[in-house]
Amino acid sequence: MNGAAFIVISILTLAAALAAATLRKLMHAALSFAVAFVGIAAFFFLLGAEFVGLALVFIYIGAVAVLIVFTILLTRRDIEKDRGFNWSGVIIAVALFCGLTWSILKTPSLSIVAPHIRALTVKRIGEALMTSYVWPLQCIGLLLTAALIGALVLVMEEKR
Amino acid sequence: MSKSIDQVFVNAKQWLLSWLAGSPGWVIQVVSILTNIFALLAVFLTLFALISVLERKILARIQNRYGPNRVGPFGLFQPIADGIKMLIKEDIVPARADKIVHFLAPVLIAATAILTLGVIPYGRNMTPFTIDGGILFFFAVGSTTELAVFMAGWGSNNKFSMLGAMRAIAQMFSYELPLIITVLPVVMVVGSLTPERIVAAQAEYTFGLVPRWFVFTPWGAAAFILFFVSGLVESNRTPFDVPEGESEIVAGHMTEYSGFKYATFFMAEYIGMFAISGLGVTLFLGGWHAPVRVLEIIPSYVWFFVKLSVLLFVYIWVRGTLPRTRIDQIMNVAWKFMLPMAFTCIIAAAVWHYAGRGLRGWLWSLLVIAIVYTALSILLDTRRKFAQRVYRFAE
Amino acid sequence: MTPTLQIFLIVSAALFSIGLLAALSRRHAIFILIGIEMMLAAANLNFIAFWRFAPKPHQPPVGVMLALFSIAISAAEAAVGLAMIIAVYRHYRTTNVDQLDQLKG
Amino acid sequence: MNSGIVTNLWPIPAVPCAASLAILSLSNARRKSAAVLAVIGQVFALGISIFAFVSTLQTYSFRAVQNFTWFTFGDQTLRLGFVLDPLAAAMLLMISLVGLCIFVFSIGYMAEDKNFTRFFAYLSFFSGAMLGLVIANSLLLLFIFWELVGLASYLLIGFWIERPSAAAAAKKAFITTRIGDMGFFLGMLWLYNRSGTLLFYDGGSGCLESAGLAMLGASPAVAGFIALLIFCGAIGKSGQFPLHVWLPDAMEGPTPVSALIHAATMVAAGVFLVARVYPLFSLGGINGVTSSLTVVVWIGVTTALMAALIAIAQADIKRILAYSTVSQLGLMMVSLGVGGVAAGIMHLLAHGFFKALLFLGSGSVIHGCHGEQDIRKMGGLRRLMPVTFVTYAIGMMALSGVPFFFSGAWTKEEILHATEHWPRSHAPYFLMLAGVVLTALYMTRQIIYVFFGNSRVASERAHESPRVMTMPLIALAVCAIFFSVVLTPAWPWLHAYLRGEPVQFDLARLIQPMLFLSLVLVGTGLGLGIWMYREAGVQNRQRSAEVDPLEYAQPTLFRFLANKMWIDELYGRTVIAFSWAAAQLSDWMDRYFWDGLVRGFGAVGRVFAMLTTSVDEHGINAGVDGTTAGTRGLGRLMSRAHSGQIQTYLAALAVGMLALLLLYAWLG
Repeated sequence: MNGAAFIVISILTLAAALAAATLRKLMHAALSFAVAFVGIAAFFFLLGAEFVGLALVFIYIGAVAVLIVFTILLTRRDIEKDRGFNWSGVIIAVALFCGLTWSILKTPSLSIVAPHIRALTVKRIGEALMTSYVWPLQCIGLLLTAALIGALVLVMEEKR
Repeated sequence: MSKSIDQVFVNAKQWLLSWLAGSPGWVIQVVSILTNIFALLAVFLTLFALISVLERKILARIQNRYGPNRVGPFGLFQPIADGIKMLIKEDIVPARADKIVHFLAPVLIAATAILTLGVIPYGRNMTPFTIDGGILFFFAVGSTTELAVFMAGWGSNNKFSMLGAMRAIAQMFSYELPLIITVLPVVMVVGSLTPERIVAAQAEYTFGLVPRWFVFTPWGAAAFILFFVSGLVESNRTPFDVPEGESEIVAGHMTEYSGFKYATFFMAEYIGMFAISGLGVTLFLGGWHAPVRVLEIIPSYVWFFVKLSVLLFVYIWVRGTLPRTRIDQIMNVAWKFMLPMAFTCIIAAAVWHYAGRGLRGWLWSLLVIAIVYTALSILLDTRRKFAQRVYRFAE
Repeated sequence: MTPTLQIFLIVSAALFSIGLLAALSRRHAIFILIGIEMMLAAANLNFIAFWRFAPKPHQPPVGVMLALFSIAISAAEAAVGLAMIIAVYRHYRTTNVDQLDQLKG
Repeated sequence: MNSGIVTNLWPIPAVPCAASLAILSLSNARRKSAAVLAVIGQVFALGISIFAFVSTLQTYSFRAVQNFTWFTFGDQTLRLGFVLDPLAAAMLLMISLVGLCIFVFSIGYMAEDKNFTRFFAYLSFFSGAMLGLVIANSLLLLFIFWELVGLASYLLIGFWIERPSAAAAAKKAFITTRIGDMGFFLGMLWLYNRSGTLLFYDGGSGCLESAGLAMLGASPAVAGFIALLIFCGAIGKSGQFPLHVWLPDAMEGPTPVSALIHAATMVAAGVFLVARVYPLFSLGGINGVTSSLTVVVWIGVTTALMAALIAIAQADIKRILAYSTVSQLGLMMVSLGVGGVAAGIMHLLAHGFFKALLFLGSGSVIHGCHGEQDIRKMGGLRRLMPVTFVTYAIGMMALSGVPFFFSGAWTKEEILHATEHWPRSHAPYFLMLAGVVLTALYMTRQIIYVFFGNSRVASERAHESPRVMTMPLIALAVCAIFFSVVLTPAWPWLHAYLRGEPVQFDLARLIQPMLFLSLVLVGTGLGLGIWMYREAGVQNRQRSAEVDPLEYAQPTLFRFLANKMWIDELYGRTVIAFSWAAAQLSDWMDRYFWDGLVRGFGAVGRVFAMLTTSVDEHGINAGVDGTTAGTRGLGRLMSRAHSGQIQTYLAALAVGMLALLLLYAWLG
């Protein structure tokens, strides 16, 4: 596992994420969000889970990010108004980060390096999905169908 | 002899890398990757230049005129002239535009288009980047195009741009489903998402004559046609070029672009077309394999590019022949016809597989496709017949 | 330098906190959704990291599976959440979550 | 024995039914596809039927059975099945062949109807159910199909639903047959109670095989009752004497329906049923005479004669044929009753062909005369509709029993033979001879009225029907003639086939006394008809064209016959009046007696309710109110924290998580 790559990717991801959380213009924030997810996918690549990384890019950049920008487009009239920034949220977030970091550093069993493992091929994932995880897979299919229908019903024009 | 010609580019790269023997491993890796990237860019940018002039000439032939024939022999240097013109043109950015997004859109769209080229096997041992889930990579990166188109539309802050971008995204979303689902039967039958494995699965010949390309199975033929049409839509080509229909919305999301940025969009469109055609060749037309065993002495990459050229010619031919469709027709076809047919291809492939992949499977899967096709065409028949058009003054 | 599990977890915690920041501090409903998605991604990163660093690899790869399912669920959640934002916007002409307090006691 | 075919019999009923469903799902405008689907379904059924028929030829008395379990309750298993034997195979072939002709004919006949697709859906449905009926190997399965054909008949009689008379006729047919079916159902239950199975053939343990019959034979009286109860169903379906009233009214349906259902196939189902369960009827008899069969004979005789007499005085072309059908069915019943099962079935098959031919011919005539059905308004059609005339004449001669060339003659002769040798009485024989004369008489009358003489009101603008209608007529006429090849006494192939015996060729048997007798009888009938009706429909010095010669000669008798012997009126005065009165009484009871009782109970309840209300309001409610007030106050206090701001909630969640983290750290 490459240290240099790790540093580059984490800086990119965290910077993009911070931009997504704080940028004034909503559209820029949404695009930074997409960049942050590219970074997370890169993390997955680094960790050897290529398939999950590709799926993440596919779903988040190809679908969720586009959905978000479409929502921004459809609620456009509301965007220009200036909004306040809730500083209490920053305090809570920083406190939580400190707490988490402290507890992670405090746990010695976590300071391990990655063992060598067999490459995770798509075939293995497919076999697992079709054998041990076949029922969860069906449930996810059902959930996605329900979400599709639900989203359609929600955005349908209200009849007056 | 033929083998060494076949592997000439691979050997050349090895030879290049042998100069670096002794350097640390990551240096060799980076150089190897850079070599691949340069080779890829060189080949496809040349092809882009070539096809841009060839398209104009072919279209001209279809329309009974000459086409560009002034610059260089047969007008072959036309792209150079075009390029110079594009480069020295003024780059106009609208005052109210979102300047960052406006700038990033062409960059992103070109980058994704070029990235998709990386996973296609161009010949024996000639895949630039070998990824386990290569097909998924292709689509994952390809789907980023939609975001880039949106950025172009939004960043321009122009009604035509926004409308064009909306149209483009709507139709690309709708056709991405059939596009991916038509790939699934191939992936299912081969059992792998790796392009090389898919090409290798089509290597054999029935009776040493008919190649076992997937396009020669009923489900493969149906899937290939659906794939090709979806590919036409994905690359916004005629007859599905409503996003940039100049008679309606100027140039769609590219309205506010000029000069080199416009050229970048143009290039991305062509490279997207190459990538989709290349994937089609890989998935259905046997990749770099020769159509007859005897002809395998001709190098594999030649076969690949011959097949690619045929597909590109069909693209141009379609553009020269068919009128533009309406956006509602495009969407209707996507959801009511393409999607069910794509699912049928999956079922037909499964039937083919479980009926033993022989003649019996061939006939059964043909039956499945025929039944669904007939049922769909009966259900979707609106009974609106086209009146015979009379051209009074054309004769 | 080879990164250890701790560093991955710290990056993931940072991502989670940034997501929380977006969800807590911004007034626009879309930011809340963006924040939630980021928090979920941080959780996915944890799953993958724990799977990768497990001393004895699992068969089937449980962490990867969890991450995959979690991605699918969060995609569904994003679709419904964004549809709700649009519906709310149509009804109240606002996406400011401070003004959406009809359910107060 | 090749029993493989029997496992493949299920498509015979299934395919037309599937075609019916497919047609129903089509839109009304898709006429062509509806017709094509129906015809394809029928051709398919015909194909399998031919295949099945051929496979029964392999051995004498071929019989193959396929049984399966329908469901199990407790330790009882209800099994259904299919059977293929000469009886079923012959019926299959006749039904699918006649059905196909009629389907094709209907394409022309119904061409202008707006519910064309619905018609073909019903017709296919009927065809499927009827084909299922003949191959059923279980009385229950037979009963199911029996009711399905009843339903199809109801739907098709009332096809022109906008006509009140059609709706009434459909209702009448349905209710009248239901009376018979009630008996059938009771008989079936009783049979199940006695024998424990409803399968006909089950490798020796079916109710028609030795074991089952032995169980029933213990009490022959009960067996006779069961047989008679089942015969009730046959009476209803085949329009036998007390329940025959629905069949002539059923002619309100479209003519192809009359041809298929109410002449060739469904009404013959009663005869088929008796033939199928014949071992039950003949159980314990001496010389094949049992009391139940005697009942069958006398009911058949009554029906045959009565219907033939009524037919003479009818004016509606289809009603004449309907009464003729009733009469012929009576003849078949007589044949079965006297022991001539094969003769009866042969007549059933032959009758299927020529009666369908006659009905289709009448349909062609009606079509040509633009919907007119009154024979007194027709006349002179033989020049205008030559094909219809020739085929109709062939059908008429087959029905009358003109010897040598027409199938009806030979089968009738066989029946007369069988009747002659009935040991109990000779009366049926002589009455049947009279019936033969009457048949020839009324058919002559009809054909003279319709085709001869001069053109009258309706036939002036008549025209020949299109090819799609005449082709089935020709096909059926050819069948009616060539069917006699396998019927002659010289080479009685069908007789032998049905009885499961080898056949011998002997030309000498062709000439026998019965032949001359029937020649004389038919000649008498024809001659009488020609003599009586020579001037029918012609304007005369003495009387107008509208007056029937018989009416002129015998007005009282004619009125008696023309009004169908007042049987409908009789039923109206007795059975229907009685049920009407009973209904009135029940209504009155319901309104005043039972309703008063209920109201009384209600009043008592209301008094109690008032009492409890006062206790509830003043006693219990006060305590509850106090509790509620307390809860509400607490709730108001708590709701202060409930700001409606989701970000506040989210922050609270995060703080809670932080607190848990700290707790975890503090603990260890």
